[in-house]
Amino acid sequence: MGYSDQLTEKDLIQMYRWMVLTRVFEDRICGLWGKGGVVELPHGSQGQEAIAVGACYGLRQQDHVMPSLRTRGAFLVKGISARVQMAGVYAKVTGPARGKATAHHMGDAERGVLLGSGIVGASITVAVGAALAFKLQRRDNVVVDFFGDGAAQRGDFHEGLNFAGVFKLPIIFVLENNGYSEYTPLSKHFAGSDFACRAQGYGFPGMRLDGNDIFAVYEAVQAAAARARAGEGPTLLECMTYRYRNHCEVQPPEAFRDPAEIEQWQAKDPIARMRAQLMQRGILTDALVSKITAEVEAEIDDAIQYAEESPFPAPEELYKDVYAPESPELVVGRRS
Amino acid sequence: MGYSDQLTEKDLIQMYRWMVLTRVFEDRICGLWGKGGVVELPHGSQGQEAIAVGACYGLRQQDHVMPSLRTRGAFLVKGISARVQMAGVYAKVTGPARGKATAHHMGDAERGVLLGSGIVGASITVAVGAALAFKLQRRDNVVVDFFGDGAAQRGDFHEGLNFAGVFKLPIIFVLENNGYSEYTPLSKHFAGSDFACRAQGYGFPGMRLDGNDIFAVYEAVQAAAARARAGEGPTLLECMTYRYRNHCEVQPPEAFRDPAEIEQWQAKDPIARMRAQLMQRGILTDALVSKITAEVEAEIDDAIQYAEESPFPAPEELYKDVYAPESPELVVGRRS
Amino acid sequence: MRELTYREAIREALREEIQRDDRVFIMGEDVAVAGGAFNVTQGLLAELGPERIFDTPLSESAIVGAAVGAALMGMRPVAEVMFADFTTIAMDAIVNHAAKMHYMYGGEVSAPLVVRLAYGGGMRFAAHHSQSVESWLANVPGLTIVMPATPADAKGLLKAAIRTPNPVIFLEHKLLYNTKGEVREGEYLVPIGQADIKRPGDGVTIVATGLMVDRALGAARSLAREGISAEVIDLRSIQPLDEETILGSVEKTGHLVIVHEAPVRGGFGGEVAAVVANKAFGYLDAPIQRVGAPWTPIPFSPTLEEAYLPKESDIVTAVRSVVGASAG
Amino acid sequence: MRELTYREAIREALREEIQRDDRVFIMGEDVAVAGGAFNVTQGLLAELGPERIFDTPLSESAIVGAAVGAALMGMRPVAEVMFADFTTIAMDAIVNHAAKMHYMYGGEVSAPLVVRLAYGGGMRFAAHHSQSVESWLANVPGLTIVMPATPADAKGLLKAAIRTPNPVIFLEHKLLYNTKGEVREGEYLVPIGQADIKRPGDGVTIVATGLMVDRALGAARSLAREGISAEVIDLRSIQPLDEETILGSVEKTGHLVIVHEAPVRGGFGGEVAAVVANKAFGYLDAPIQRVGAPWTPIPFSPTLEEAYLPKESDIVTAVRSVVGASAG
Ligand SMILES: Cc1ncc(C[n+]2csc(CCOP(=O)(O)OP(=O)(O)O)c2C)c(N)n1
Ligand SMILES: Cc1ncc(C[n+]2csc(CCOP(=O)(O)OP(=O)(O)O)c2C)c(N)n1
Ligand SMILES: [Mg+2]
Ligand SMILES: [Mg+2]
Repeated sequence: MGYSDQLTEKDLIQMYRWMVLTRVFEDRICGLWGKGGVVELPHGSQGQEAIAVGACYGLRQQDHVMPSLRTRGAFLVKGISARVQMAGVYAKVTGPARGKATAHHMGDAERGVLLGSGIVGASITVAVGAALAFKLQRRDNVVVDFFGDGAAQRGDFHEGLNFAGVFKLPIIFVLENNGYSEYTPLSKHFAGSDFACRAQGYGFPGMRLDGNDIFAVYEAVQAAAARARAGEGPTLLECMTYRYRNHCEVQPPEAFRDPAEIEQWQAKDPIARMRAQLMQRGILTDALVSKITAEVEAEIDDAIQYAEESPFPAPEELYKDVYAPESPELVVGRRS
Repeated sequence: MGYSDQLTEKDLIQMYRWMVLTRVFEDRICGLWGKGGVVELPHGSQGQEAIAVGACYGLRQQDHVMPSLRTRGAFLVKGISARVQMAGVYAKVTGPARGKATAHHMGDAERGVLLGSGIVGASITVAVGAALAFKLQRRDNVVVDFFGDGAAQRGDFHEGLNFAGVFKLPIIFVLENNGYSEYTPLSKHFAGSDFACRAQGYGFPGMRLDGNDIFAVYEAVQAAAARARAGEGPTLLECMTYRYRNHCEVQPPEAFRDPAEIEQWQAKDPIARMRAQLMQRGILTDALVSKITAEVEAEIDDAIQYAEESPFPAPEELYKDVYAPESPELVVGRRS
Repeated sequence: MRELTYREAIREALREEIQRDDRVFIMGEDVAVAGGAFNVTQGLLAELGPERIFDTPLSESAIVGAAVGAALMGMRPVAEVMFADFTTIAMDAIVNHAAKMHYMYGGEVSAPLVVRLAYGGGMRFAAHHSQSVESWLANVPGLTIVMPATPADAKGLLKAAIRTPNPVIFLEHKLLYNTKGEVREGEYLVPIGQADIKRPGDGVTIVATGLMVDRALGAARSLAREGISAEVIDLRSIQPLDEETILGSVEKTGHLVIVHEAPVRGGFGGEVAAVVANKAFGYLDAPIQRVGAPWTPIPFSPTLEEAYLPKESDIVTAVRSVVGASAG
Repeated sequence: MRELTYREAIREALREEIQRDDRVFIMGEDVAVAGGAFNVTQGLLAELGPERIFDTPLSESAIVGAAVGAALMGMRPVAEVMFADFTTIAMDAIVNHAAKMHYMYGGEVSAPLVVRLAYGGGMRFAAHHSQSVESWLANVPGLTIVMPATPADAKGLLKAAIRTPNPVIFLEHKLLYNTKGEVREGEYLVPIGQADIKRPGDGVTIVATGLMVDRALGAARSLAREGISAEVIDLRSIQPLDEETILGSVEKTGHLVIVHEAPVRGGFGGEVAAVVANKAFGYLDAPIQRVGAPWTPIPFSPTLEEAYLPKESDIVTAVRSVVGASAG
């Protein structure tokens, strides 16, 4: 565990804190859903926090991440504040694209966050293109591309991964295998034994790992990033995990699945697990845990207040930014 | 070699004859191209005959094949006459769809030939749908789906194979790996070691085999068909081969590739190889070989004459068959 | 008469057709166990069994492509592609395959499938889950494109769509699923290609599709209070297009307003305007006016989405402008 | 002035832009080593090197999707998708991603890519390699759609397309590649969104796109012999649409005929007709007439393809009918 060993106490506490922040953010918006205020239908990532946080922690600012449906943690780690995200959830002008886009798949060029897609899987080829740009620009940044097991059945998964393999692009494909594509269990949409083996058919390494173990994720991503920066090409990381909430908040957690299954996975909770490890190592204490929880709750309270108090966008906002403005040379003589 | 052993002398001679017929058909239209008459731009399958013939020989009439760009042999073995195909090449009313479709991808429901696609790779999902129908109809027919190494990089390859794997459909994917996608060599569009391994990611067997060995192809397809009929699902067969002509007749054979490569493969010619084997076994003699060649040449002469003498479709043909006719109950009261 | 929601009417059509014809089956993502993203197929798995309705992988191209293949082999698939925005990823199977099969087979076989799609805005689903896509497919010979506006039509048109030996794109507006209306029990078909005069009038013709039919009717009611008599025509299908009904109405009213939810520019309204400007030109007393969304992607925030979607008042304003134009 | 073919003009634009701006690069199937399916990029690999032009796998969705991603990161990709019929498989990257990026990023970044597509019939390539696809994309806010009709425009429009900070669909007609015309050397841009009056006249306005511009000019010449003075407008881009030029012409001529190669029904001609029937209604002396392909897929056989494609004589007939209508 070379990379994890180099994490300082501060790092570890910070990673833990990001996971808690992610969890609390999600829990709060799920709780608020249907009670007014929250406009964006929550697609909660509770249970999967170790993947987004473990994969993004330690990335450079100009390393880019492409979010999936369940990467709240990635937005946070990459520096998009809870306030902005919450304002997005409330569809306020202070949110992404001044209210025009959801918080779910928001982009932030400055912070290295690519705009995600509501067309599941389509973001994979876009992420590959970002990695292509890095290669052409001779910049040693990487792209971390998140998507689910459902997305891995889309044609764009195949075309994207093959393309990345052929050009040896600096990209890490993080497949969040939570066992479901909406309400369809893996067994009904996949007949293979694992997704990791698919990498072989694209000419780069793939591995399956415990996605609820933040160190395993961090380790694997860091190693893959080093490979990518060295020009050795992509890696596919299949991270095994589970989401506690259902696909989205229109169904209760236990709809179309066995409550026992949820319980089983709760026993492997990524946050509890890291907490236990850090407590054992003496890095976390009860007091520190409470302090972090309190800070995080306060941060989310603040974000909610910010979102509530922010105005909705004015209707004229609708018409802005359909086209980027053109330089004068392009419009000379134009009448339309 | 269980299945091949059961082939009678008659079978073997017939298989050989189909390959020769395919070769001569292709050679003749390539030769005629540009000299008037031939309207359809030839995409010759010379060098790949063992795959189409080996895969289709011994199929049932209601087993369906989905053609690739290089499956002239499949059309022939499935019973579409050289006359009709040649009329198609000449764009005559006696050809496919009375002149509306090319001979290249023609369909023939009666003879178990699915209509191919000019959108490379798209035919894979359609073939999978035919296999789905067989399963739903509880018919033990199979689909043999041909496509190239280039097509295997399309999203539809991935979605189609995964779909077939999930539903355990009776389909055999025959990947004609001729080392090129148009003018792009495999090394430029594929970073993996082989395509066969991709099957694992869909949960069914895949194997690479010598596509210039008609017995290897026959054997593998027959075994896969038996599996499929028994409800055991799909198989991916990667058949290694080479095309002597270039992608199509707008470029000479040696454009963008090493002439030595062509020569190397000519030494492994599937027809010469079968001929040598059958001569060694005393099944073919010089006299019989000459007789077959003469018969085949005569058959193609006849087909060309038929095509030349057939009329072009009348312009009104254009407007026919855009929509299938509706039963009266559907149009009651309709004005449009 | 019995009332059903649009959702229930669609479900009833599916159930009846599957029970009537053993070639009919439903496939799509989460249509079986979960009953569909909009609960349309809820309960059908239990009633009909797993061979007649089943869930697929997240593979829209394969769903429609496989539907085409199954249709060629004699089945009658009803493929659900969930959000109409995903038409983009099933476009090839629809445009280059389903639509052209009958022609390319020289009439030998055809591809009788139905692709069900939920379209339209109003649910704060933003740019990737709210589009009205009909015009993307409106220039593709071989397709039939149906847009039911009421529960009764939804049932009758879907049954007709399933029986038609041709590929049908069936566009269901999300905001209509909960609307109620009278729906006859049992067997009836609504012929595809027959527009419906949802309200007669003689001062102006309003041609509308899908959810906009209801908005047009609302506009017609307020216009009536101003003394303007609007005839509201629900196209029900944009292909075939019932030119006769449109032209007959314009010949009577002399005024035409066309309403759809998609952006005006490049939308299907242009086709209707062109047909009228060609075939009923002599009857037109005023410019043709179109009402639709502006030239922007669909925004997320409610204030913006409201501003985006065509409203009753937009229709009223458009009608006033054309009626005023001829009066003035 | 120097003459170039349409093909050479495009190649020159690509070369100049790549040499001018190191963010510009070309990718697509067989564009580099083989020089493209229509030889457009022939020789550029040797001139520009393998980082500026390279071949890709047979993966149109990835080609355009990756172009979007690269564009977001500051590059200026020119993606070739070979046949326009393959738009169906790159549709999602174009419609749901390229077109909406600037909006969904709130203006922060944009997706300045060009997708080059060879469209149109006349080469006996049948239903899957001959389509005119512009109207499939004409209802998608955020896109720019360019259709050059001459070598000079091809160069100037492509250079503008590459520099525009927005996604551009660039439709090249296959039958135009070999046509010759005067092309200025060196630097010039043709502004996108400015129609061109290719022939002035005052009796009838003929609006055309792509290859049809030439047919319209041919028709105008024969009409002149009958004493009918036709003004031929080459739209050059359908989005932006230069309404002002169209309206100005119709205000002068009072008659409008629209010509495109795509089927009439659902084609972009409807948009032009609707704009005129709205904004120049009072100037129209006769019904608006559209000329385009019939409502069929594109057949293979020469006799059928000839019957399919709009001809000079079809335009002449259409013009006579509208001019006759107002005279009669
Ligand atoms: C192309 C496409 N098809 C279907 C949907 C509807 N949908 C949204 S999420 C989802 C399942 C995604 O599953 P997975 O990729 O495993 O991600 P998870 O939700 O499990 O994190 C589906 C089918 C969509 N948004 N886009
Ligand atoms: C979707 C699509 N992209 C590109 C083309 C152009 N094209 C025709 S054949 C071909 C290469 C096919 O290669 P492969 O599948 O290996 O078949 P082969 O020709 O080698 O038999 C290409 C790129 C096409 N017809 N369809
Ligand atoms: Mg999942
Ligand atoms: Mg090949």
